Amino acid sequence: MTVGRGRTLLLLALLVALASLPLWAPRFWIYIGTQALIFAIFAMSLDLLLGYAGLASFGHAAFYGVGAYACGLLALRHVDALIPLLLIGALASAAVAVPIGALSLRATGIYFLMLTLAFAQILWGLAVNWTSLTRGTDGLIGVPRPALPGAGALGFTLNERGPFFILCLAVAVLVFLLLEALTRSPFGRTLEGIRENERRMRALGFPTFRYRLAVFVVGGAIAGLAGSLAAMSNGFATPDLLYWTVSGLVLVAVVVGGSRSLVGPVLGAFLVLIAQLGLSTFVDRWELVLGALFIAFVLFLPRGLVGLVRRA
Amino acid sequence: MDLSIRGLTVRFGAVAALSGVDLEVPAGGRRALIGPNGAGKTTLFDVIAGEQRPAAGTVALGGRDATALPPWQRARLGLGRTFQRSTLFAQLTVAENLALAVRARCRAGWRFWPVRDRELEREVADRLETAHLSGAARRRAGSLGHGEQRRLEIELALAAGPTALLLDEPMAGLSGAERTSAVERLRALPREVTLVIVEHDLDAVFALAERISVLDHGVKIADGTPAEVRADPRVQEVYLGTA
Amino acid sequence: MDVLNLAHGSFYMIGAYTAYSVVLATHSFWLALLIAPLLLALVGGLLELVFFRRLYRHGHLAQVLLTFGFTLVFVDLIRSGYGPTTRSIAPPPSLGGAVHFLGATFSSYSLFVLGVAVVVGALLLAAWRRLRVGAVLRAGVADKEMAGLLGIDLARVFTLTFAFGAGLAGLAGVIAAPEFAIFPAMDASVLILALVVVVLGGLGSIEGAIVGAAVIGLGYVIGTTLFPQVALVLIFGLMAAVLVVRPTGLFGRR
Amino acid sequence: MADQLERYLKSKLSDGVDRRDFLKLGLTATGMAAVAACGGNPTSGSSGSSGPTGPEFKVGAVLPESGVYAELGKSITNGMQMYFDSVANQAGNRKITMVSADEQTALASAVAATKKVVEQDSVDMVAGYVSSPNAAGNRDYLDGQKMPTLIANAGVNSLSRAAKSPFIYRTSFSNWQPSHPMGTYVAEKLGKKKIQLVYAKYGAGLESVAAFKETFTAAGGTIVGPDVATPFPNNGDQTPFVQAINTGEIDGIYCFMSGTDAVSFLKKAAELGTLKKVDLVSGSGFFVEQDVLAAITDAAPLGALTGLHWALTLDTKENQDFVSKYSKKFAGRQADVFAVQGFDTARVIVDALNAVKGKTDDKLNFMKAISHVAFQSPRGDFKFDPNTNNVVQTIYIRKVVHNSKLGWTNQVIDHYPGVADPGK
Repeated sequence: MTVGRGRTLLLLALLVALASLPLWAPRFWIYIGTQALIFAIFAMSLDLLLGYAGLASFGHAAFYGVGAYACGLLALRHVDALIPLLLIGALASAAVAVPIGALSLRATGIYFLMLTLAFAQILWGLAVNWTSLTRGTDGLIGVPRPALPGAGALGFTLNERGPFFILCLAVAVLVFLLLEALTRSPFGRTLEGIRENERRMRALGFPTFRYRLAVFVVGGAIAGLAGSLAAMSNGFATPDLLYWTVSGLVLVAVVVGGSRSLVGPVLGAFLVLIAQLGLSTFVDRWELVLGALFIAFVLFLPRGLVGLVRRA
Repeated sequence: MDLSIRGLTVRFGAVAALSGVDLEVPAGGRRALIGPNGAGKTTLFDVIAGEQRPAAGTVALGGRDATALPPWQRARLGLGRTFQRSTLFAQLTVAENLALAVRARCRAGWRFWPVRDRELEREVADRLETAHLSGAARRRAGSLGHGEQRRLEIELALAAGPTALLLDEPMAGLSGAERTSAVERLRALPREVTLVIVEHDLDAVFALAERISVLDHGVKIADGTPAEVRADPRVQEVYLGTA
Repeated sequence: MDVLNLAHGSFYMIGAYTAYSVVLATHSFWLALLIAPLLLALVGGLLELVFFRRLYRHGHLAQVLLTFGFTLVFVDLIRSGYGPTTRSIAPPPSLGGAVHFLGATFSSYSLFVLGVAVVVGALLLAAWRRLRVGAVLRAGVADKEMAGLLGIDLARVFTLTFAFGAGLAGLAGVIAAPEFAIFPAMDASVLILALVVVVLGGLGSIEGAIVGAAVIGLGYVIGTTLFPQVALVLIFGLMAAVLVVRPTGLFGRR
Repeated sequence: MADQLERYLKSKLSDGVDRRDFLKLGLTATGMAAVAACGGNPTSGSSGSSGPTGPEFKVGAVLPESGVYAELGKSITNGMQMYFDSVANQAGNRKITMVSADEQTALASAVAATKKVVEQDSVDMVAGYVSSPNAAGNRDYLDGQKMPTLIANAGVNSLSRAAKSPFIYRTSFSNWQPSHPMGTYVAEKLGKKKIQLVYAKYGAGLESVAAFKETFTAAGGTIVGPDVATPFPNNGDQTPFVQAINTGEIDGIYCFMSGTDAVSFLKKAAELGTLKKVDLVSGSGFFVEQDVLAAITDAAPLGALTGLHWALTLDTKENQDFVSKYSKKFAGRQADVFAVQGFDTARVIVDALNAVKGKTDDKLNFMKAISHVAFQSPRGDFKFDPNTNNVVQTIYIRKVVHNSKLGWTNQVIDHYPGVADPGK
């Protein structure tokens, strides 16, 4: 009970601190904050798979990248409406997740991990080589941000950093609440049951494959939503977004933060992103520092950042 | 629900784990399956439950051919099972373990929103009571003692509301008192539930079973009432050890 | 050993750089071939003793995080030690030329690499099948308690195996050094390829790794000839196809 | 004593002391000068003691410090540092400071680095970008911020064409430039008419071979297919690509590859003896630039002809001066084309700052001053093209030779002056 209340308080404090960011933080930090929020959405979507359904995907960047490309392509074709642009990323990624999931979920453990990696790398190859659609290694650049209906009357647009940050925060909160509900729903409990003991779940009468596929698609869709936001935020979609290092980084974010908690991946995403962008712009030997940080985490905080809170 | 197994053959590489096994259990029947270790009892359960594909033979559940059905569909036809080694949801609470099984019966897994289901909570509470696990409701299943785990194992299978139940050594590792209470629990089941039980504890077998089938080296060597089986010379030879 | 080690590519990279240093200092490729595997075995053994040992219980994700950290550390150390410049070493003089054979041209060094691969593969396979150490490892991975009961000092076996694996990666790095360029990002591409090979072959199976390597190698060459742009993608496609049909790889059990 | 102090000051300045340190030193220097004056031996023209009084001028250097392009980033940084040091890090009465941020490889990192120097460090201008997608991907932001920018490497043609910006000038090259004269040279001067194209398939490779093809076919040459296009970057075996060179039917190859790819390709080609079987090995100069030659040594393609806007051996006073000073300053490191680009980038900044007397608030005026900068660079005549905001420069035809002093290097054998990108 007290843990639950502590968590809610922590979350509210985090939310208030974040929401006020545009009021006091330097512009650059609002940018970093925006990137971190998008990355946090991405990380939460992976935690749904990893933490709740026990699916260690090493190709989650595929859905992030597909979402970014879908949103970018649509925006460059003069679609100027926020909701469709956000949804297209989620829908495109969900559509891609269906066949990938159907094939990958036949395997388990490291084999599943490698299959998802393989499919992500195939999509990466597609992004690099299907130049007529994706413009190859140059990527889609100059992706415009959509107008927000009614915002003009209030005197701001999403092209300003503050409002865009708040948009990302709103989407992140929405995703958080959605996943929070999902994981506590009968569906979420069923997933946990499958994670714990799939054979038993089958014996009880659950079509476990369908459940795993469903959650894989939902996870993919949310990663695609994050991808949509990333395309809008950065103004580009490049093959790098689908590369396996991005899958690795988001996996690291989830583990560093602590999986199976939703809060953990958010904290992990902030830590990893700030460490990566922040360290690389301020410290020369940033890779060394980041690497040492990860090693220290494994050794001293095996349950991630939330492990600290949970123990307290 | 009646079970009708015909000509089941299962091979692991060159070894035949089961060869041409027939098994007929009428609805409401109480059947025990005995035989020495490695006789193929658990393999037979796996085939009936759909975990293992047979090389030949058919499985019919309630008169319906289920040979090609996946495990979860067989479960939905009314087949339940327990496992030789407890396979619980170790990280979940005892109550949540049972809730999963109840939801399986109600097919309530596809609800994406947290809902308070009082009926479900009441049933879970009742079942905890029945299994003498009320005090452990909020503990993780993995942290239970062996006896408690076995009780939960059986209750989990029952909560899914089976009309036919495969019990794989439910008494294994239990103390005398625990055995008695487990037998009581199974005897208290409604008459229409079919029971097939694999068990080494012959007291329990005779207390529960109306008929006994004997497996040895993947072949069914006897089938009949306890008295008939006891009298069967082949059973005495391979099973009771009188060479 | 059931360890997911992303830093294995780093061992390969360090092997190649060691070869570079040794060749620069002594002009002897053969000396490098001796020193680098030993050095890497030492490094691997130390890492196992200090870090991995504590993590077997924590599962693959902790290993991913730990070894991902190591790849970052190693690449930065290499870069600060050698600079980001691309380096290369020449094949030993006796293997510098080309061989004409069946109407095609092969570089002698490539044939040498092939030879080494066959020998190492055969030795490994023999050791795995015939010697006690293979049986011990298989038992250790399958059931740690049982192996412990049999009186096997699993901890020591694991350390030695890890060191041996690292040494082999170092050997691969030395062998690769004259064939490819030496640069600080060389660990990543080889790591992914190695993972693909091992998984395609089936984990915990030396036969699988050998067959997997042959399949991937052939697939890559055929792929490069037919569709040069997407050869790497084809390899992943190949692996995906195999795993979809056989979810535990070609030789995988369970 | 004053001499010693002056030397100390200069060395301190070149190390880039921060302002507080500098003030402290300045004060001490004044005191010392007074003491020296009493001694009756006044030093004259001590540049150290009369530092700039205007506000600091910050240059945001967005260059790769990690990843595959780190080497190029290092050379460019060195070149810039070297020129800034040569003018005691000041121009137009302003002290020049470099603020660096790691471009890395991926666009996302380059964007973050750019925003960091612009917003967090409030730089007065940005210089850098090794990779073309990174330069192109930051173009809209820099243009929108009206941020004076010098591209110090990225060669993507569009930055001199459709995507050019009044705030972005390029001191390096457009991909079109080094390859374009080579087509004419190969077809007309050498009379080689059948050429196969070999390239790493990405922006720079495609744009380079396209420029070659343009002049080559116009001069009557024929491209013999199929092209050998390698993936980029190609970390795998290069054998299949080397063997795809159709040695029987061609007079030669034209190749665009650089860095690690070029190293592994040339090594494999040397082992298999493929390049010995064609009359002409030609390409963009990056294919056999010093970094590549140094890495492959004995596998270097002797006699290969390539076009580039510079050569280590270029026999001009400016270049020889630059090459020897560079090597002295950076512990024996050899100068390369990227260092020259960095050096010239810094010079453009200094000359423009001097021209506006340090007044950079009027950005358009400052950009105008940049556009007027022209000088004798180590690479020869340097000026900007008002149509493209790109450098106009001489392209040298160079031949790979083994030089007793320098080892493997490129000898200039011909040149095309005043090559300007055709953008409008």
